[in-house]
Amino acid sequence: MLGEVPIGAQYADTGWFGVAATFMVMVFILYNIVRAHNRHDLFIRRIPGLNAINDAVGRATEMGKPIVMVPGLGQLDAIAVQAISIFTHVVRLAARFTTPIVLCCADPAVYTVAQEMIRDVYLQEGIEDRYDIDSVRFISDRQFAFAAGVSGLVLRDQAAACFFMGAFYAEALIFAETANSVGAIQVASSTETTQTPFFITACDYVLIGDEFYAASAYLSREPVFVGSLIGQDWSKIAIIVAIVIGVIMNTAQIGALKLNQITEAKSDAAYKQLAAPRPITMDDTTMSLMFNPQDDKTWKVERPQKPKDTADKGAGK
Amino acid sequence: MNPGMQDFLNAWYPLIKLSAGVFGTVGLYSVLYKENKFYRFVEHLYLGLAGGYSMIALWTETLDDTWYSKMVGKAATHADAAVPGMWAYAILLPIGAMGYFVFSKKHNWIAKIPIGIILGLYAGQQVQAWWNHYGPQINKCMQPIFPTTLASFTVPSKVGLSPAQVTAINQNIYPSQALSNLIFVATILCVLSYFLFSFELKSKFFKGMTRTGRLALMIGFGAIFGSTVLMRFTLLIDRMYFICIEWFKQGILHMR
Amino acid sequence: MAKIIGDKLQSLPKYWLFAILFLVTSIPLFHPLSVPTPPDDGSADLYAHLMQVPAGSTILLASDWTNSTRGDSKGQFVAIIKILADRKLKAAIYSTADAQAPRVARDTIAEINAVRVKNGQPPYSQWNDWVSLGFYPSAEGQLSSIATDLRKAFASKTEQNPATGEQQDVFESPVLQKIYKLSDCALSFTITASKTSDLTVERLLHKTPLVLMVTGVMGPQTQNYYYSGQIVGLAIGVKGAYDLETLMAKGLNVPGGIVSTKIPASAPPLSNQTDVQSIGTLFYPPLQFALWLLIIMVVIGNVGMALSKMGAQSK
Amino acid sequence: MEFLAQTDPGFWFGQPETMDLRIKVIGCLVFGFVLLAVLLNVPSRWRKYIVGAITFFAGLFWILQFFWPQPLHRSPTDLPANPKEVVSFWLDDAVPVVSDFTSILTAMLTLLGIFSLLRVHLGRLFKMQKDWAFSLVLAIAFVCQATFSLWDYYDRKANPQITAGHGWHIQNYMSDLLFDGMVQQFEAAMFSMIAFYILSAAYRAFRVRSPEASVLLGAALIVMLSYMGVVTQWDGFVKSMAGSNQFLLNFQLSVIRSWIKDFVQTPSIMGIEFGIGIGTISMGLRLWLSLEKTGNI
Repeated sequence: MLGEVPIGAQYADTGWFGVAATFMVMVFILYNIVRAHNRHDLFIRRIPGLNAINDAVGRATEMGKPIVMVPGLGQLDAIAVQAISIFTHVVRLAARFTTPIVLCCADPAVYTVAQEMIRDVYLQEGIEDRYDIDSVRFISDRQFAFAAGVSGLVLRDQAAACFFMGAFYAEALIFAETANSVGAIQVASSTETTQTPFFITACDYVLIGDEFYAASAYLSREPVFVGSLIGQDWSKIAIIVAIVIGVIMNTAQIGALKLNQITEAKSDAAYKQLAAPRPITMDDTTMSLMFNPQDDKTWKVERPQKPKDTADKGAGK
Repeated sequence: MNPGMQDFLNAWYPLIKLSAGVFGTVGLYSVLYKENKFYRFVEHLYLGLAGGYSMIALWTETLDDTWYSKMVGKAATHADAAVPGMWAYAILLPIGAMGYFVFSKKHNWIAKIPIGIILGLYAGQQVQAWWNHYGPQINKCMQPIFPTTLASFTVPSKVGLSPAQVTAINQNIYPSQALSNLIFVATILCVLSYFLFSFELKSKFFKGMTRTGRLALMIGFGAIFGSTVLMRFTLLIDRMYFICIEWFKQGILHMR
Repeated sequence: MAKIIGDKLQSLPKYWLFAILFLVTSIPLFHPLSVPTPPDDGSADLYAHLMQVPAGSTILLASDWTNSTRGDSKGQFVAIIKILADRKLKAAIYSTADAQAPRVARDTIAEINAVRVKNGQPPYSQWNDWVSLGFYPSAEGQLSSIATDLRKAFASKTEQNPATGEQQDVFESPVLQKIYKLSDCALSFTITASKTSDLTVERLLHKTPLVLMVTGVMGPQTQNYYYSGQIVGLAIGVKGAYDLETLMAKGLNVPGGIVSTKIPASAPPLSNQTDVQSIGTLFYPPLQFALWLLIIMVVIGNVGMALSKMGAQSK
Repeated sequence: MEFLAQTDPGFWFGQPETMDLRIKVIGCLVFGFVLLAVLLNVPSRWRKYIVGAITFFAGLFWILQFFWPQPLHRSPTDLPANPKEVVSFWLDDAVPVVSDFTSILTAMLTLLGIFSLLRVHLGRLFKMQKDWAFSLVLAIAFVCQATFSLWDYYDRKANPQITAGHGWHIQNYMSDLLFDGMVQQFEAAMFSMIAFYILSAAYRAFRVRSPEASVLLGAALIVMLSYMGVVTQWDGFVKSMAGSNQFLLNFQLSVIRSWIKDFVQTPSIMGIEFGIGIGTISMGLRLWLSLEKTGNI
């Protein structure tokens, strides 16, 4: 029992561990973003996928055929904004040689943000007049109407380079196969783990998993992207260290070459004596008790009660 | 609806409905051969019907119940007491209207306010959801890598043993299980090291780790490709079932 | 010579391939045959948990699929509704993935009821056995709301009570009258063709046992949840539907039933065996032929490449 | 403190169909549009801070709800015991209202996307550009679907026996035909076309070119074989040969498949997922604090 009214449901027993881990990741990321603002020499290794992006834009420019970009199918979220920020790099290259670009969106909010970000690129390059508002298009928010629309467009305009970046689902192969049939170079990346093998088989180059986030950090050298990428690296190292420590502790507690016995076990957030010693299981190890907080049903919290007449009009009518 | 028309529809409507579906399916499949007018017709028919439905579904499936009826409340009926209306929901109409300024050259910045609310709510959700998704999985990666008994290399068969013997076998970790756990831990550590970007992995050991990480990724992706291909064909079989059985056999030939 | 054969093998016209695929996936539909395959652990665990739920309790069911993934998801949805009807369990059905999903769920249950009434069984009726709670475009927001206060998450939802003909609050229906918060529901099912499976685990974990039924493409990713114990049951694509139909017919770890080494629990087959076979059993045989076609084509492609390379080197 | 919690029966509620509620609703609308007008004329250098503040407070709600101590074992009739619990009660009660706000705003913005679809196609129609006929088809389909499904919705609300399938009229038939008969089937057709692309991609691209490609090919074949009927014949043959020799029994296809799934496939996908999860948190933080230069103004 924790004495007077406990500090909070999610902090009861070992619940604080998850909250602390989340807070640690937040601190790693925000601290590194601040650090990246002050120091501009933070190192990020160049991922091979980026050479493929520049080659693809170069090829489209030679052939004078359009570049088709699809920022994925998800709603306006972290992935869509990240995909569009990679596309701003592509558009900056293409805008210099007036290569036609088409950016197809499947979500209205993504369409609005894409409209803004692509217009910013033309602004920064000082060629506001060459910006065509219909180069950023909303096709449909239905997954397969969108697939039909985009593959029809790739076929009709005979696109030379296609970039499929972001959250893709089953329709990803329709784009990749259609782009293949017109002989376009394809650089793709899906944050959906299950779509990546299809991209690997059908596209020329694929950024796997986190390389998608690393791409925009490397391309733009933006303090925010560089800082958050380093913060993410620290968090991954923290996970690696946690797993190594966890493996060592669990191996020791379970017993190397002999099975340890335990005499007391934890239930309802308190250690209780066992009737007879029994072999330890994975759920009894300190690490898993840390990860899985227990709720003590017997905690009674005395709180003033609502006056009777308004009681039923409250939450649970 | 006059009875003549009603009988006609009762008899023929199911077949008309199936035929409309088959017409569109064949039209869309025609793009497999090459992009053609028939495909483009069905494509635009589909975009229009889908857009029309999405627009109406927003009102019928969401705004009518979650916004309008909560705002105005519901009068008492003999079955239910009156439900008071929450007038503060009305503020959402002007905020939603701000989104439509995206088309105006001068004021398109204001469209960022409703998007800002949605983005902010989404961002807060991500911080909250991370631990429930990944915490238990990180914990599961902490597998014991030493055997607790050297009685036999692999797990002995439990056929025809007393329950006490079976539980004893289940509690112990045999060398083959310990080896598998070691492979599990090695794979997760190699794959995580492949995704480290903020320092150059010069030493041979790290280079070896990232190369094994990439090989493990390929096994993972191969398994994903295999199980996903299996399911892709199911969707095609479902279309064949729709055309061959539901439309042709049951619709036209009336065979059950 | 080898090069000519190699190049020819690698350049079979695409349209022949498509024609063969059409035939391979349609002809076996006309005369079904059975293909015995052991059920996955996740499907057996799902069946065991669902058969142990006390009769009369309520299941929260997220139906996040439409007819575009009918092949994968409808077989799963039909299997679950048949088990719920057979065991007299109640279901509260909602959707956060697609505006069309509530309507598709209604029509599918109507189809099942038509067959049940023809076989003299009571229909799985709206209001008394299940209620439809509509669609919510923001999945994250609605799932968080369900986790904190289920009653408020579905406030102001009404449905037509067949007895009185009046539109009444859904929390007065036999399905939801005893339900005040998520942990009152015996299980939470999510049948989905999108990412709502991840969003459900992130928000409803520890509130009630979770079961996910996903399409094939989401199977491997969702496997991690089952492996880490975050969900108690997992059905993947039409193999999941096929496993459930086999278990509904034969039972799990019971005499004459399916034996599973990894899942210790036992569960009887359904009490009423009429109309148990459905989409899973029907689609599984043509799937075998399609997979053989794919494997043969991969082998031809590689043999062609090897021959071309040999031919080129010998020149 | 009751702003979002909506549980205080007095201030935030109005009795249905009474003048009092209508005045409050209209008052709120007027206030909203006045706010809109004021915001339109706000000096441009404030804009960035207004949008940043709005995004920050929207995100702050869920982050506060995660970190602020939640009430332990709260029953519906409890009142907060101390100031800390006043905040935590308010946070819990406001969750359904905030999630409604997200649903409603997302719905309102989806209309915006549909307008841009119409703008592109109606523009092509009126300027008689190439393929204007197809845009006409799109427009007609859009109008038919919209009118019939709205008409059908209110028809079903008025007399519920329609849902059971009796007494259908023209609008019910048309709505059913256009929605269930066409939109659903067209979508299924598009989704199923992927099987053809997979077959041609596997035939064309699935080559043993590099060690990685052969590893991917090997794992995929093992998985596919384990789902097919061949697994029962292969396992039957191995069982008959191995008898009770545990080591040989490991060569059953289903055993190999489940070993790869549990000890290589799962950790490799977990490795990618951990990376993506942390990436999503980092992007969430950047959006919340408007650090995304390209995202905002």
